[in-house]
Amino acid sequence: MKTRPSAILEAGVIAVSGPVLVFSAYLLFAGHNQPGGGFAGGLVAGVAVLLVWAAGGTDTVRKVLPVRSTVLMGVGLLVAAGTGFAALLPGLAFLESGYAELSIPLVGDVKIVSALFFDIGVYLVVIGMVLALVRALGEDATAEEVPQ
Amino acid sequence: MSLITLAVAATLFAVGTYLILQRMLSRIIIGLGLMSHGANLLIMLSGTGPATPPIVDGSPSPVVADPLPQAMVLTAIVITFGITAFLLALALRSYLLTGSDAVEDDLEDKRIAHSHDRSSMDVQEMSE
Amino acid sequence: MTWLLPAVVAVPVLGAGLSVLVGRRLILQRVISLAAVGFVAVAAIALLVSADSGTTQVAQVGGWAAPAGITLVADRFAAIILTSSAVILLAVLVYAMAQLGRDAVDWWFHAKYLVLTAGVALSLVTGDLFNLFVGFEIMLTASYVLLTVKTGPDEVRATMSYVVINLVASALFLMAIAFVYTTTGTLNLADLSRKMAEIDPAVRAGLSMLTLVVFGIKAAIFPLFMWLPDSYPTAPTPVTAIFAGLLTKVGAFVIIRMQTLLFAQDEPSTLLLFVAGATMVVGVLGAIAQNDVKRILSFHIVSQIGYMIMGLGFLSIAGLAAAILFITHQIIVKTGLFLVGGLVEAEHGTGALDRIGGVLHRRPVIAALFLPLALSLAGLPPFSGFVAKLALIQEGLALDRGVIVAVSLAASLLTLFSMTKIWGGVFWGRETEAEGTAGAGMVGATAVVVALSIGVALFAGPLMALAERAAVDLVDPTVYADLVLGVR
Amino acid sequence: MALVVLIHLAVAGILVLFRRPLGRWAFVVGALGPASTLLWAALNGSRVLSGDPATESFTWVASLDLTIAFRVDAYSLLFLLVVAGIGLPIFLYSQSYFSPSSRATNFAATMTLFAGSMVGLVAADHLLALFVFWELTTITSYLLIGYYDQKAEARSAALHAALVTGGGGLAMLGGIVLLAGEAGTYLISEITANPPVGSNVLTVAWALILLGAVTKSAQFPFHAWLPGAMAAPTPASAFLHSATMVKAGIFLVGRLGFAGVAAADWWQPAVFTIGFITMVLGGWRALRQYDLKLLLAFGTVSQLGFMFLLLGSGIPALAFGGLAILVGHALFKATLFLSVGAIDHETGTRDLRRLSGLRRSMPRLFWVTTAAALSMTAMPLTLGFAAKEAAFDGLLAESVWLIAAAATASTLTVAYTARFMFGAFGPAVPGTEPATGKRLASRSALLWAPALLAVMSVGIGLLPTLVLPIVNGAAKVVSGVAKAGKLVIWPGFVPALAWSLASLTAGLLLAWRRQLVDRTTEAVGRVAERLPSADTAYRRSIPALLRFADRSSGLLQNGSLPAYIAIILMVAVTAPTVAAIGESPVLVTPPGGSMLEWILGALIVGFAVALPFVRRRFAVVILLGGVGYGIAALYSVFGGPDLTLTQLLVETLAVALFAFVLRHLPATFSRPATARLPRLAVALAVGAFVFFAGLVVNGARSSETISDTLVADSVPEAAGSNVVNVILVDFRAFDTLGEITVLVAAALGAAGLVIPVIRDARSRT
Repeated sequence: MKTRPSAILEAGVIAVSGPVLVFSAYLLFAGHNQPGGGFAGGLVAGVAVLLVWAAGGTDTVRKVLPVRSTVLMGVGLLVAAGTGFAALLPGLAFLESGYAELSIPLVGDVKIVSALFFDIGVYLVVIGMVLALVRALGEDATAEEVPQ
Repeated sequence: MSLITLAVAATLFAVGTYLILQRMLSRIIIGLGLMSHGANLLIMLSGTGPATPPIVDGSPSPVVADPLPQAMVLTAIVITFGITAFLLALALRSYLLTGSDAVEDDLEDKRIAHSHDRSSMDVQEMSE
Repeated sequence: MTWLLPAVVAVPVLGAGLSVLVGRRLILQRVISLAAVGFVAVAAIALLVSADSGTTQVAQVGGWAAPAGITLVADRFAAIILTSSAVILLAVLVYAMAQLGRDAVDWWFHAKYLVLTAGVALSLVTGDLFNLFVGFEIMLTASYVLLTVKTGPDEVRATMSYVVINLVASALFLMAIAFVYTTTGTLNLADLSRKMAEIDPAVRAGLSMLTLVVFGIKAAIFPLFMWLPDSYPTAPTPVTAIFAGLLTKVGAFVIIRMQTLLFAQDEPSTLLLFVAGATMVVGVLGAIAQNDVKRILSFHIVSQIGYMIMGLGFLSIAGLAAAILFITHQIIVKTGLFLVGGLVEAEHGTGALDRIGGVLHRRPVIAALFLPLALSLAGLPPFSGFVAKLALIQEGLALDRGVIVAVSLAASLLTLFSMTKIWGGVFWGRETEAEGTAGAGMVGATAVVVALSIGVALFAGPLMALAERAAVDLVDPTVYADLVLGVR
Repeated sequence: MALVVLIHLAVAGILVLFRRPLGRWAFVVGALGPASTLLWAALNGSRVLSGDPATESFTWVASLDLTIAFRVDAYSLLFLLVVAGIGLPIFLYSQSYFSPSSRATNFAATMTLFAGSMVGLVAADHLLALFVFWELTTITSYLLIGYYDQKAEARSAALHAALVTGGGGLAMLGGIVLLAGEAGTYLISEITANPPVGSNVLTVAWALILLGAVTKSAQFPFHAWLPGAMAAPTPASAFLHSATMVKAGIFLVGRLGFAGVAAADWWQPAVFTIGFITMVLGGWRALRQYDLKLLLAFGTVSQLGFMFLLLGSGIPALAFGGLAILVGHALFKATLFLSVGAIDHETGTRDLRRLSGLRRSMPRLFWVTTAAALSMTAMPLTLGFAAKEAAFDGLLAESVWLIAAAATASTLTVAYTARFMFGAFGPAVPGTEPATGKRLASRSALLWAPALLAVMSVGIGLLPTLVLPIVNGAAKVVSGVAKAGKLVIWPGFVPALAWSLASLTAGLLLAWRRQLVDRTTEAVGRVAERLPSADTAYRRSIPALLRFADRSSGLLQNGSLPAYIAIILMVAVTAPTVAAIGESPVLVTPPGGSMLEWILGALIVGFAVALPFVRRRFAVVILLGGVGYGIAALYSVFGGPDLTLTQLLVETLAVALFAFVLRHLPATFSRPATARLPRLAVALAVGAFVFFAGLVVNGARSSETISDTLVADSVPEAAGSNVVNVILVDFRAFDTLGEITVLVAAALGAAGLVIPVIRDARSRT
């Protein structure tokens, strides 16, 4: 039998995984101009999932991220493909991007690029995939080790 | 392109091949991983330009590393990761089913290859 | 209408996303799949009509003009194959719903099937080398996961070798892309077509061979085919049927595209003709050696690929037209045969010839579905395979390539022999007890495929004319290049 | 004409679709097919005979010159009449022969389909159309021979016939296309009017066409399938394998023989040799049979040889005689087959050793059979006699050898006819249990259908003018000579008659001393069995083919994944190398690389090369991770921060997943079972290929790339500074869309593989 990691470790890891997730979101949004992007962001989030798993196994992962991996992947695909179709509405080519400059108080002028939505789709799919893989492969697959 | 990186790519292909040419799926997966690393390096080497990251500020004709091979490699890395994960699951499945992750020979092929005396019924049927 | 091009890929992707989201609501999943694949079929026909009326659709995805962005092209060749593929995808989907519906073992079957659809569509319409890699990966990943819809030891073993072989091929594909990009600095096929002519002939010759090997693995040509008969037969019928009908043909499609667009030459290629002949003979001999319906049919996939390569090997308008007609005919007939094999399996629980018999008397309708398809496969008149083979023979003899013609005729005879092996083993003989009944949905979907095959035979005239117009575009690579890049 | 063919098709379709309600009348419905042919002939016959052929043409595939063209001239008309005239009584006969069942209905539908194909075949004016119908008759014949499909011998006989005639047909297709290439047309009427000459290709073309005719008409050395085809129900044997389908080859050589003779000087000797051997061999083998049907079948082989010789000769008088014999043969052979069918139907046996007393119990059948048998032996006052006289007349004019050969065959014919009659209607052989039949009702078609044919046989013999115009017209169409021969009830004392009478006498002598003949044939047969024959050749060829298929596919298809991959990789390495070396490639050595690259490279190579030597799984994982991180670092040297980041993250996740899986597997790898040296050789070849190919490719490096545009457009057009990311989400976002689709599919697949196992495990505990 494996020994369960201590609750303190579990709490600690979950606490750490918060900032990691924030970092992953940063990578997503910064990606257009700096290294990063949907993939890197999603993968960082995936590493966070891995950390949570290390602390408490798949059950803890399910507790901390109570969302189906398939929902993340499905929404991700819809957002990414949907962005492509959305460009058709104003008569642009499929997946053609546009950008708008907004001035947001306190932040200043911000360029919103429609491709960002596409990247969000990518981000969601990558998280969903890692979550699905960790849940599937991270489970103890041999019967006698399954916690009751 | 530099000679050493090309040599690294070639070595990765060679070692990858060596690992693939046997039966344990877990080793084959490692071999495939090495091979795709090698292929990615080749793509990387296909680009031109110096080693400055392709992050630009809109100034005319900046001198940066070719970004296209990088994008291709990135795509390839992620795709390979997804499929590797699937293969790992397959290896696990195989192990849970058969107690081994070896890729066994196809039984029907073996049977036909070694059927020097084919089931006599079959021959009779055809040549009656 | 240009939006249809990305849509034939994106709509199935969208459908896959939706299908995953709706979870275990089977009815919804079915509606989504039917709508998405149905859309692809309709769009494919629209693209074909458009291409044939002289306005070939060329889409620059993201609005980035070629060669910077990704270009999608539905010329006649691509549109013909896309149309036949989409129609078959639809028919098999119906069959699959009838067969797998009762005990849905795999909740994600529909999503996987839609991904496969997207991959096939992308591989056919893309005009970009790296995007082609992505298209192939989509198609192949879907095929990997579809092979494991059932997950017994046999399926797992078969999937392992299938995945490993294809990953080796993918690594080689990436290597080829790296080399192509190094020497030409571009990925756009039209652009490549212009630049390839200017590069070092040694590199060009090497790349031509490397791509032939890469896609030859997918198309299962000699001597790269051995993986196919070991992996296809284990999957559930609809999966095997769609693999048999489409995947290798997409490989053959790309071989034709590459050899005509990137590595064009005027003379018949003795190398290709040798490969064609060897593929036919080895495939059909393999089929003769088998004793199971699906395994026999699997070897015939290999054998029939030889005929497509034969048409390509002539590198002439008539040869390419014959190859195009042949691919269309094969997509339909091969799928149909596997569906019939599935009907037999559904009733008897096996496809082993020595354990079945008398199906002709117990279920004449299955026999009636099998017969035209089998004769068509053997190339006997008046069925669809005959017209395609006649075109090949005429062109071969016109070009004084008697050897390959003789080989192709001999292979036809052996094909007939192995079809009689199935007929004699399954449909004739002492009646065996059935374990189940193939439902009306399965039989109906198969009947539609058979009707399509007969339709191809009946309308072989107009189809051949269409294939010839497509081949005219193929032999002159500047047509494609000018379409995408504008007239230089 | 097309309408007639379509009627056949429609009738067959209706029979299949309405199997139940039509079952009782299946053959009567099927008879509508031949009836429609006869109706057509009645309406158009006189016009056709007056030299105005009926033509129709339907283009199927224009660019392949594939046209279904019909042209019914007198020659076609003669065959049409044979097909439908024999077919109609046989259909009605079948109605009594079979008891209604769905199988019998299938049989009726297939027979109708066959009749339609045969009509199309003889009416076709386009060689490809002829081929289409030719192969349709092969297919329908296959299905009909295999009717008693529970019997292995029926199945294998069907296969034998299909392979031989189908293979001959495919060879013929090659010949047709070659011939059309030389002639510039597929139209038979144009080819025969203006035969192409003077090209070597023609030799091949005509040889292949002759091969098709030889196989279809069961000529030596391909005759063995025909006796086997007797496994079919007797109506099919009578219709296909004596009266019609086997005459397709005769039809073809008759049509094209004159063109063949014009083009190839070997044609005539070949036809004579094949015809002669077939004729004698068939007659001889008939003398040894005990099964009445087999006896008739070998008799058919013999007669086909005669007709082949005559019609293929390209000599007008012989063609005339051949056509007369063809009509006579169709009538008497169909009658005899139907009689055998009736005997078989009533007594349950066809073994001439067991039949006895039938002359008394089936008197009317006896007389019907006798009439036909007399015609077969060419007794004066029969059609057989008139026809044979015409043929002998022509042969005598050609060469004494030919008529001697024909007379030999005629002698054998008389002998086996006698064997047939004595066997069927004479006393049983002592020591065997005799089988006796019962009297047939006169309204049974089993009796009146053969009787009808026998009456026609006798009637035409007495009044040859009934068929003379058709035979004359047909002979004129193919030979161009009007009145090439005579068809008369008594020729007067001409030299040919002497040959006829001599062979008849010799034959009767053999019949009188048939016990002696039996003993002789037995003895010779025992010796002959050890000699190679067409039958044993076929019997041996199939197992040999199967064994060869096993061996050859076992060689490549050995089921071993490593072997497959090794072959693939070696081809992938060799083919481009050979191709490139042919064009003399240039190797350009690039600069060695920076110090950092060397260090990282050494690290990566070190980890990688260590991998095969390490057996502990977790050590392997660590090494693999080392390779991945090393490559991530190398990417950063190349100016790819995005790549470095992604590679690091992916490597981390991959290593974790590896660890997930490996914890379930044994801690160490087992030693690989495959041999090490070949693996090493392939590995080195692949490595060397990558290295040298890289050098060659580098030497041909392009100076400009499409990236130049991308870098320039990134900020102004796509509003992003990180060009790699802009490529991923904008310039080439379509790649990325595909990529995430791959990820979803892979994740679904992986979860689908593992989760059911876990669920199982959970439910068990």
